[in-house]
Amino acid sequence: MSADVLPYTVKPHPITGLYSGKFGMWLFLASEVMLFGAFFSSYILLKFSAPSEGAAAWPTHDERHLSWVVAGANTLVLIISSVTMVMAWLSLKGNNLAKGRLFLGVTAALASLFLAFKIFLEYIPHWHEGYTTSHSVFFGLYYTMTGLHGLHVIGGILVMVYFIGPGSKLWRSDPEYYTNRIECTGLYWHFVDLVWIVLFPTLYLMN
Amino acid sequence: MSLKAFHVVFVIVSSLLTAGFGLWAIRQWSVRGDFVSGMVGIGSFVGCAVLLWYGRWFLRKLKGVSWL
Amino acid sequence: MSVRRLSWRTIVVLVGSVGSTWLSTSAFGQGAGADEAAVTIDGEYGYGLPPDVSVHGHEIDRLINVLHLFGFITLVGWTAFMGFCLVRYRQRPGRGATYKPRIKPVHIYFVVFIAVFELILDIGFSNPVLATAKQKLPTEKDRPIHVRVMAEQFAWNFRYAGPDGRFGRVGPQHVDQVMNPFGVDPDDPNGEDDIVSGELHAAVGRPVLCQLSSKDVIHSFSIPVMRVKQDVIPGMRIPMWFEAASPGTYEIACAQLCGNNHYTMKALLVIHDSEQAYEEWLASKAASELDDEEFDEDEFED
Amino acid sequence: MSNEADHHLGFWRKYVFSTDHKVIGIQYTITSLVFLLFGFSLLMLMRWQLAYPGREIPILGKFLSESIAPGGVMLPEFYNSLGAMHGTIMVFLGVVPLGVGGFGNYFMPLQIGAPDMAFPKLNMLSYWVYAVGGLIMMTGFFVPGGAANSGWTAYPPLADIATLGQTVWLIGMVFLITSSLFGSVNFIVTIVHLRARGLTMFRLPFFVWAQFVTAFLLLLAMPPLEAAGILQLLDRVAGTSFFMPEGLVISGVHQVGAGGGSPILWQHLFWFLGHPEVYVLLLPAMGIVAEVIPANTRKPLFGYKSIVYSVLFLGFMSFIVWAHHMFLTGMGTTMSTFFATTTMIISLPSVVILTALALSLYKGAIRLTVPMLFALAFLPMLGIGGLTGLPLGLPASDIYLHDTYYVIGHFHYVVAPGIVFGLFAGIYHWYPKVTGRKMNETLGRIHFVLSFVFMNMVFMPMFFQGMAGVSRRLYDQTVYTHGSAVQDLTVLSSWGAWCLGLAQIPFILNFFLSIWKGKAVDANPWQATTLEWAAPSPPPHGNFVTQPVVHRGPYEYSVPDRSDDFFPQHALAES
Repeated sequence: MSADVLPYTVKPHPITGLYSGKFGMWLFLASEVMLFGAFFSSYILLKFSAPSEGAAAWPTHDERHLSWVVAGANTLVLIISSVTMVMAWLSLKGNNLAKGRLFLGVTAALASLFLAFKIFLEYIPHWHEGYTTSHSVFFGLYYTMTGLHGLHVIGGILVMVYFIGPGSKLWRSDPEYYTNRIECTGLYWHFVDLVWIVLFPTLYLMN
Repeated sequence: MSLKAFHVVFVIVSSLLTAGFGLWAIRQWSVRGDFVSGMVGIGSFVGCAVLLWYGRWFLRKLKGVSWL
Repeated sequence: MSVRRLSWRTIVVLVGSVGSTWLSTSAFGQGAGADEAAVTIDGEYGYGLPPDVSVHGHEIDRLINVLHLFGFITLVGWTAFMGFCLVRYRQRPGRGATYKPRIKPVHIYFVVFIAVFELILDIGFSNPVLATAKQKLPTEKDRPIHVRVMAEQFAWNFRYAGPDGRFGRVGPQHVDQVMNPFGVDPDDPNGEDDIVSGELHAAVGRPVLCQLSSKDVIHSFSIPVMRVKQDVIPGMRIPMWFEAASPGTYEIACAQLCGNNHYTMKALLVIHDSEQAYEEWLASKAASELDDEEFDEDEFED
Repeated sequence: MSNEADHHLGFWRKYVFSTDHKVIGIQYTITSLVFLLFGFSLLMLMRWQLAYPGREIPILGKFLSESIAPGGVMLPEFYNSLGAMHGTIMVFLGVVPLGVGGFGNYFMPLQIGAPDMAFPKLNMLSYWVYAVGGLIMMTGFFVPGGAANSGWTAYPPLADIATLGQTVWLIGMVFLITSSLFGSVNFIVTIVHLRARGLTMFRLPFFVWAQFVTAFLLLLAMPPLEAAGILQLLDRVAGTSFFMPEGLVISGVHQVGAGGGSPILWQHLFWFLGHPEVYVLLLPAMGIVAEVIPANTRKPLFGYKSIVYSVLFLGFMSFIVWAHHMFLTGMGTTMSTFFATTTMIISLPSVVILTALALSLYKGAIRLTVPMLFALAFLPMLGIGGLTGLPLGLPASDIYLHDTYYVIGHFHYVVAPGIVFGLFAGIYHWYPKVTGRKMNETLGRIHFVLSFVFMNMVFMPMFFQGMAGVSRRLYDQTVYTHGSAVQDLTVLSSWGAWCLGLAQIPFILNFFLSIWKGKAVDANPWQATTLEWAAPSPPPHGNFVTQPVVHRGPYEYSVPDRSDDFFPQHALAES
């Protein structure tokens, strides 16, 4: 059964007011909330069960040697990328594919910039300074949580590149369907950015 | 909830973050007195203002789009 | 109608199966049997609960018995109702089902009854027992026997404070599997007279207060005859207590999968009939440890 | 309608990488049945060691490699692998994929009158991720050190320091979790969006409700396990110490790693999934039983609405009972009491559902067909499982019974004679819909009677063993005096298990032979009312010849003043 025969792939369902893709994306994001929620809960539990002194003690803000300036810049990059993501969707809604693809491209570029900052200005220098995954529980969690977030960013980039390239063929046959897909991508991307907005103060700022 | 609604939530959370980050950086500056902290703090407050202004613009522009 | 005849036979089998399961128990004799143990374990062991030699264990036994009585009655009532329906309301020609029979709200009473019953059990029975078992640790007034228990793959180690009544400091860096399983700090004077044993000794009339810790993985300290069990978690020190009511030699088991030889992780619990006998054992143990040390020094001199 | 398009699909697209929910459902069913059989074989092997410790395994012993069973006698590490893999395979590769992936995929869209799942490609992906995850898990048997051997609960630090098989297990788990995530999103959207016209939520068959709640449980409970799995994987491969505290001395070697982790954290994350997982196993089977019973008593299900509200309440409550698996981890009495109370509360909706199912028999016209026999057996068996959960849910009696054979008996009564019987009922009930032929009645009855007797013979002795104080997961219980006193029960249980294995032969024969030899039947052989019987057997691509419109509730049997004793949901009222 191909998707075009199924109802509500494009048009919203009268009760939920959502088309199936958007509904599915929200459910997926709910499970993502649980996934990241589990990591944050682990962070809290491990932090409060850590001994107050000794090698296993939780590092204070100064002992972490994380660059909050770079991370702050990265936060700015992600906030801007969310804005461009919405602009891409708006352009498509205004029936302008070229502009939509351009904004999608900008979003993907910003996401890549985020990753580049993360890898070259944070991960690699840190690792060489000896703050590896086995350094402490804090750094283990730091790499795990930011790494998982990074994987989500990579996933987002791949999806965007797909919709700029081969995925955009859908526009010719069904522009509304294509716009809907971009909206779903936008929902995902906003979620990824929100995760970072929570991660940033937790890992970089709070003591 | 459409992308419009989620974007509004996002802008609100972002402006809260920038405001909080600004306060944090200013406090850091008051303790250490370093130039970077102070500048980042001011920049962050400016960012917060920009976000709020942008949010208002966004709401006006998307009056016709559904929240669902 | 072959369907009907077969169904009748099925009912008979249904009812009979529980009985036949029970009957077949006697068809198979004793299994491989226990290996000849060097120590005789006291008490009669069989299909029911093992002997209870503790002061507080009967409370747990009573709770278990009440629950099983309740469960048994419920199950019998339930099965009887089902059996009645299966026989009485089988499909027969000329008689159909009643579309929506008016049933008195017995199921509501049933659910309410269960709720109340469970609440009584939880608050009235379980909580006081739990509080005694886990929270009301014996105080110095009760003159408890203090024991440090260290679990490791696949052995239990017990440590008594010795004549000075103080335990020495421990640290993982001091651990020597044979000579110093606890990792007692050799520089700490409190630890010099600590007595380390592979068996847990105690006396009737004195509560035993154990502090459980583990060297490696999670174990579970279980003494079935005392009705106590407590997980031993690395990185934590968890207190657990019991008081023996009668003397004898019993078994301590590990109840949490802790590796390949989990099943061999057994220790003996020896309950002396008097405090004096216990003190004697303690003294002899202390003397033998001293002997060991002297023997070692002799070796060094050679 | 799309039959022509159907013909254009090649073999691969039609049978292997199909996006048709029915083909995917069959793929899930076959795969999970194979895994169930395999997991059961592992158990039969284990039972030999338990019954006759230290004796050579007959026949098979000669074929096992020297590294796991020298001289045909299995080593403890092999025994532990078998235990861990039996649990994992049965739960994650057998019962859940059968109940949700198999039955849910095939019959949920049919019962709501949908042409397919909402996301057909995602559905296909879900199956293939599951299959790959299963294969990865199987490769564990071939890595050095054997498959995972730290129990299916994989408690660290033991699992952190276990052999390579544990890493393979974790990677497999991540795949399985991802698969169930895709599936659950698909199920929820399908149930909410693709219902036929007139099919309101309170006209849904209970099976669909059960799948709906199950999907929510999978969606929200699986991610914490995924997080836990990732953390444990990193502990094993990246040198972190999330679950390892400071100062461990493993095999006499002082670990000088960072430490600072908490072994309890794993248990919280694991059981946060673990308890909802019980309902993920149970609800599809309960849904099947709720379909089979009205169809064979010829009267409406008793208290449909109260059952539906109960299942919703059950789903919600299952998220706040997890720590009753952890009463002995040294948690405070306040915490214990809280979780004991929630555990008592969660037993109530189950009581409501079971009571309603039993009361459905009252004043019916009961047909003892094979699916009905299995459904009937489900009720008391689940009852035993539930009642024996009570002593385990109260922290005081749990002190004694925790981690004994009593626990094994308890949850196996829920899963094996309970849930598996429910699933068997589903197979016999819906087989005519999938193949257009009925399964053989006589073979089915033989299968039922033997399974029923031997199931009880396997699991009933475990309660007595547990009461005698025998710990679970013991390679040889005769080392303990209280263990050797009840060794004959172990022998009895083992013989029960082997006979239970033999008792599945009639089923396997029946399953395959009936595809060709079974009695050909029309679209509605049981004269049932729900929508799947409105479609032809087997349903074509796109399911329904004409889109059904629903006029009434799901269980309208023996409606007064009608000639037929059933009134299908889609049938127009007689004027």
